[in-house]
Amino acid sequence: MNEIFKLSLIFSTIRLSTPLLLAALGGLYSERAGVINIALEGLMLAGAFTAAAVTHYAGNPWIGLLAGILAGMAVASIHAVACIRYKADQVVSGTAINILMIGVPALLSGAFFLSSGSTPQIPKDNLIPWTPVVIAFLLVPLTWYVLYRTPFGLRLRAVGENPGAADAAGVSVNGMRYAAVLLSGALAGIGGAYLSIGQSSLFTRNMTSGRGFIALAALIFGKWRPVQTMLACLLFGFTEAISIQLQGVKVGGEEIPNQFIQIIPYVLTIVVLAGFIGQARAPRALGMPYQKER
Amino acid sequence: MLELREITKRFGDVLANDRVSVVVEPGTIHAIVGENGAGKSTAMRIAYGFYTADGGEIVVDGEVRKIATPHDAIALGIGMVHQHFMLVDTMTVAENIVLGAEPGSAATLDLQKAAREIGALSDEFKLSVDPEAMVENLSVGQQQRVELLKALYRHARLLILDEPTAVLTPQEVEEFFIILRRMREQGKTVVIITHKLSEVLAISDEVTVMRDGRVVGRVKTSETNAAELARMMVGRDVLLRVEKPDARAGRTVLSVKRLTVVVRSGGERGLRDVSFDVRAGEIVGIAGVEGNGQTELVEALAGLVHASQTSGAIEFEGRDITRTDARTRHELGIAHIPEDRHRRGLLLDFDLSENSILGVHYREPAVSRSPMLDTAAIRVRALELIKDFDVRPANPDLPARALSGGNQQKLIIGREFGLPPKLLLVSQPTRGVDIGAIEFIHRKLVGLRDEGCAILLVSAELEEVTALSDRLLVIHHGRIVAEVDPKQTTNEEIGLLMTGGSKANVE
Amino acid sequence: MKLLRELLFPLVAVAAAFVVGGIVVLLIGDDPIYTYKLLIGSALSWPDGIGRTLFYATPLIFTGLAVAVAFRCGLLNIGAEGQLYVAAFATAWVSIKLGGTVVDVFGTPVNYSWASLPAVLLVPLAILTAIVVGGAWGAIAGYLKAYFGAHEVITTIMLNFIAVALVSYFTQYHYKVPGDPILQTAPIGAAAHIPRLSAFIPGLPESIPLNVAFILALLACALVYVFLWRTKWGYEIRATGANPTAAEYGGISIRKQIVLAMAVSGGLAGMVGVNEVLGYHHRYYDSFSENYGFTGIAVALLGRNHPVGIIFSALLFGMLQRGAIPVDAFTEHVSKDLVQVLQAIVILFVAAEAAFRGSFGRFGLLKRSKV
Amino acid sequence: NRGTQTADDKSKVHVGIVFDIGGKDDRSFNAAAWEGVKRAAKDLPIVLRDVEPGSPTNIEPAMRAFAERGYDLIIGVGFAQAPIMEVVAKDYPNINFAIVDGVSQLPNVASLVFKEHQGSYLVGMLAARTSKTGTLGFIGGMDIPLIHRFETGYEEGAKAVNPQIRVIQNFVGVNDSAWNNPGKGKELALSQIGRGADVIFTAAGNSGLGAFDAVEQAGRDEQGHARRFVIGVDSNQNGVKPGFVLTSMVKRVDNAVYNIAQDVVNHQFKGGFHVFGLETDGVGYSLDENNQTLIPPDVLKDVDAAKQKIIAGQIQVTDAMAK
Ligand SMILES: Nc1ncnc2c1ncn2[C@@H]1O[C@H](COP(=O)(O)OP(=O)(O)OP(=O)(O)O)[C@@H](O)[C@H]1O
Ligand SMILES: Nc1ncnc2c1ncn2[C@@H]1O[C@H](COP(=O)(O)OP(=O)(O)OP(=O)(O)O)[C@@H](O)[C@H]1O
Ligand SMILES: [Mg+2]
Ligand SMILES: [Mg+2]
Repeated sequence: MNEIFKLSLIFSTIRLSTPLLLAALGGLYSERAGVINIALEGLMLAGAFTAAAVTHYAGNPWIGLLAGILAGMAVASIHAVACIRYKADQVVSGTAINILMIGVPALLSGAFFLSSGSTPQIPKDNLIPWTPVVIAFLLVPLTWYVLYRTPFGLRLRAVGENPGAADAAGVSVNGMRYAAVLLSGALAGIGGAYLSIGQSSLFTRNMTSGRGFIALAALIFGKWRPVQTMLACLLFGFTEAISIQLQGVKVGGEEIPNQFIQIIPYVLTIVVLAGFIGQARAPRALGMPYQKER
Repeated sequence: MLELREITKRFGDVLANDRVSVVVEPGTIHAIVGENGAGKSTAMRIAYGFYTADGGEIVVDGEVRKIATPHDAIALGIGMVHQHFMLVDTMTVAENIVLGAEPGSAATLDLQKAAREIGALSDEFKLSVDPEAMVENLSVGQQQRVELLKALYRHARLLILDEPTAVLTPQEVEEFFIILRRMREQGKTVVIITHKLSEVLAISDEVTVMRDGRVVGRVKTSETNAAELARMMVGRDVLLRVEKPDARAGRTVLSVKRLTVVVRSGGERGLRDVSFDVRAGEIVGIAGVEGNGQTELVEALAGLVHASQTSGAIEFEGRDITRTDARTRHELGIAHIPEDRHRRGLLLDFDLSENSILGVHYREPAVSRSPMLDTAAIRVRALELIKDFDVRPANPDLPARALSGGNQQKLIIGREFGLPPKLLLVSQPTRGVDIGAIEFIHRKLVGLRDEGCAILLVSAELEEVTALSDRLLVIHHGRIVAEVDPKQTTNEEIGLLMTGGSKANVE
Repeated sequence: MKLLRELLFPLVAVAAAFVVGGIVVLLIGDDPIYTYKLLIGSALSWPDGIGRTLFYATPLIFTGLAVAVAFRCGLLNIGAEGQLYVAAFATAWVSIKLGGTVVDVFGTPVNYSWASLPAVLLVPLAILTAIVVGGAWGAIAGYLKAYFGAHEVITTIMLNFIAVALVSYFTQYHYKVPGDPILQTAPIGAAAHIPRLSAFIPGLPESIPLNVAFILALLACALVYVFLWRTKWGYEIRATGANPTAAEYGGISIRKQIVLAMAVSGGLAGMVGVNEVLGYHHRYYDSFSENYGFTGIAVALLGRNHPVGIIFSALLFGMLQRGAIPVDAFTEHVSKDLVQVLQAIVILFVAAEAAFRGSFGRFGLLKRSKV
Repeated sequence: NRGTQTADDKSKVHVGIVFDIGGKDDRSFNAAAWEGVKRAAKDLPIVLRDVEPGSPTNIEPAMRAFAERGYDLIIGVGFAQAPIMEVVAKDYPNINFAIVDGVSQLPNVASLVFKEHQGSYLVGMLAARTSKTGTLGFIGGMDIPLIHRFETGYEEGAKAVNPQIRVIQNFVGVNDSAWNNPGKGKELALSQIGRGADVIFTAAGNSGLGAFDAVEQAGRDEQGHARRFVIGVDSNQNGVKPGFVLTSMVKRVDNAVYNIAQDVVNHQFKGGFHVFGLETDGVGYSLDENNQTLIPPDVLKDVDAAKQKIIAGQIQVTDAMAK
């Protein structure tokens, strides 16, 4: 048993937390501004596919990363326009984007790389295994600072709490929301890029496998605050790391079936949501389009 | 300083502003008066860039200006304090004040500097508030000061105040007027919206009167009087006294004993140790500044507060109903006209028939053979209700959303009267309702009382509670601080009690 | 007139989706006209196209109804996918345990059952199992929302993962025929099979798996209509969705309605198991669902959360699914994922429009949710 | 979906292939099948079209799409397609079908099966001979019988060399996304490396590529030799990360489908079993310029001796699927 608890577990936890953290911080900006972002999964997929495809063609992961960020923002802008301009229900719009992003990368991959299942593999020299990790963890204090120590952050929070008040104070509610949703697309895009050109070396169909949703859960668990959200992401990363280490380990002579180990993060998410979130209060205007009579 | 020329604004079928022209001279306090719905707020919101006018123009300091957003208005030195405060509850006073006009660079928010500036401003205008305090922990009066500071912080030269006194007690109103006069002395211009004539006469230099979306008059305050203004406002002579015979109170229907309600979030609010009785055939009024526990009281009596948040006892016709749910209480004969008809009272997307059975939808006659709804019977009843309570338009298939506020209110009242109730809990029965409907509703309430129903009435309109009630309880900080005879007590005395002054002080 | 208006927006949304999809097809280097001809032509040919379109529409009607019932209560049930998996497994389990001797994948007769019930008992029992188990799985999310405030969108997604893992565990370790390379259970008893419609419709070949479940789906539409608009329970669910605070005021327990709505929703999703297990695979087959649960969201939205609308939109999505593979096979570059893109665009258009009309109600639960 | 809409030459033999979940570019199992049909399309008068179904539900429609249009040969890749092919093939007795990894008794279906356990045994021996730590790794996609056939063969081969050797086995997931999760594959490999494994055999489709990244990340020692090795599967994956891939357990799916297509063109199609084992080089390990230096000649000699013994029946490798 104790061979499990080693330094490698810590690294594994950090690696597995990174995409969650990037997406969750993205979600944080969007949700603090009042726009539910259940589309994180789709935004990550956009980033993952684009980063892999562009890195393959350009032979340069930095261009790939940038492309991943832009792709995340582009898809986020669909969510933004639907929710902000057309006042679509934010959960439904997010769900649509998630479905869209299962389809689009596969469609493009099929068209460009002859297989809708995966993109070509990228050589090791063109991978960026650590940069996104560093970015993710640096973003935590940065996000804290932006949120609580800059005019932008003040406005962002105001828009998510009481858009009417922000509007009356001369803040452009929709402008702030567009900025926030685009920012969330950028960060989720980095998270996706990390999956395809950091953690592994290609894009495969639906490769996020639910990470966007776990990130959202982490954001809620972290009560929409950057540091707590990071801790939540580390917790989820840790459960996943442990679940990997636990595979094949015998407990009382019996091997724990794989399936039971794999559902640990999901069960944990539910337990956390149901049990621990308790008094957490979402940004008050979360989910409500700002409708101003004209 | 500010001039509106021929401003027109339509909301769907409602012509809210019809070629409205207002001239506000610099350095004056200008009052805009009019009844509910006259279009006062709309006109001023257009001046502040909150709404866009369909026609007309805005002139600031002699120049025609385009004010498309509040941002434009702020840049022109216009500030506005809205009828419903525009504050972010979860932020501090300082954060609220600087929001949108932050000191420091884009990369840093210099709240220290802000606090200093706010301090200077509060000294200048004697508007003391703690910049570090969380807005949600402030009293309404303090929140209003924050709103004023917000405008001043943005160097507003013109302040538009939309019904600033509605939430204040008479004493607070006095203090507030002192502040306004001080502002005038400092060279600021003030527009104050109100429909209380006494206030107009006390504070303003000039008055613009509005009715039905139009400006019907503009006079110097020194050259007019209350009667003239009232006639302009209403277009006829007004009589806002409710004619009612003395109550013949019978047995005790409701007995509240040491009722306490704890509100989970929101610090001070709640209800503490409240005891009183309501007897059959009387109207007991609750007077108090909004947010002093009235909502909690009514909701607790209606069974809408979770048992874990309450202590004490509620007896109805001698039976302890403290632990029963809303449905049981309704079945026992407790009807409830809620304070917010959109939040509680109606299913806006449901049609009138469907709304007419809310609360009795599961039993005779809405349901004939369990569990099917008897749509024919429901329709017949809805048509009856619509007729008896003069709900217009008289079409049971319309969604409730399509009705005006007054008609929505009549629908709710009709539904609750049809229970029929032994005890009626009624909150803000005439809020946002036109004069005709107010009279109708008042008559209905008195009629119900005379049939022997016990009525508990909560209203923010002091005039209304004093006129309708047979007994009046004053609530302050969640406690009943006094019981007074509405016929024997002046509004000033009640006002003092509402702010926490003792009864001894009054006598 | 009113009907026309109701129909207009969905039609516009579909048309818009096809236009956007066509542009995508053009951009990736194929002919949109040819592609759509393949898509629609394959779906509307008789009997193969139409028969299979209806077969694919069947689960979508169920999941569409499931999503719609939850929607009417102000809830977004993204968990239909998990609900239909557990329900399908349970249905298979009952039909194996009470279905008598079967012939396994190797052609040998085996008996995994405790009893051998006749079809008149077994089929209703198996259907009931699907409804109850799907409903129970749905009710978990309802319960978590009602009593712990856990948002149903997150919990249902998590429950989907858990459902998939659990049924895969049981299939693999307990109910698979030893030696069968495929992750599927033993076959169900023949008494549990429900007839294919080819038995009743001349000209429909037996190879078309369209079965009695389709009739059940239409029946479910009628029942859901009556339930929502003609019973006191439906009134309470809709009132909760339209304005929970007003519902509470009207003596309705919001918590109970949330649990009830999720249970009914899950039960409807569970009916997919009837189509797939009793009507088609005749066993529990791992990963059988082609995202039926998620597509149900699109079906419900496009169908305006109304049973009649759902029938039409399920048919449309059934067509798309039927046409997807021919498109994949016989175009140059386009893969079947085009269909997913079309679906997503439809949802986006409809969503933006639904909010415009305020169809969730001003105080709907959805808008207050803490995601 | 390679094919043209206009030039549909009726005189040619029409071949439709339905891939497995991973998609044709998994550089492994599907890639081998794709390689085979592509070669056939180049050499022979064939019109080739393909579908990547992406999920099991699309398999039947895919086969029927070809069958309805009168294709001459329909190839299904992956064991999961077998029962579906049975159903479809029954409806179209005049069309030839071939199923890779699956079994059918129908006369118009050719079952192309491989003795993966035999090939796995040999790479197990190679792994054990290469391992310095005495710990090996195995990463499977899903925990299913076919994958256990790889695992047991591998373990038996390793134990034949070193009875004390330990094999850590992990599976990527529980549903078909398990074949498409390279990130998880990499984490599993890193965890195995952390626990001492120095040769890792993958049978996990695209997910296995994560293990390739993991051993590459472990780097090389002072002499420039890889510290950790991976063993590829199905296709010859030696070139994916040269120097880090000890060998690949090749499964000549390419040859199998090429031959069946050729049979159809030559009107020589035969249904029933087509078994590919060591004796026909249908399975085996790959040796090329990428890994020549990694395996000493004496090891090769021993492994080849074992191969002969297996062919001769002197060594019986357990077939986990026969259990
Ligand atoms: N956003 C809106 N949408 C539709 N109608 C509106 C809107 N705002 C105001 N109205 C309508 O316009 C008319 C004028 O309203 P306004 O709020 O300006 O009146 P007011 O004089 O401020 O009344 P009060 O004393 O109640 O504040 C009313 O009939 C009102 O119902
Ligand atoms: N925000 C609004 N949006 C749409 N219609 C409105 C709005 N506010 C008021 N109206 C409409 O204006 C008409 C009369 O308004 P009135 O002010 O009496 O409504 P109300 O319900 O009292 O509103 P409030 O409570 O905001 O004052 C009604 O038809 C009402 O529906
Ligand atoms: Mg007003
Ligand atoms: Mg009003």
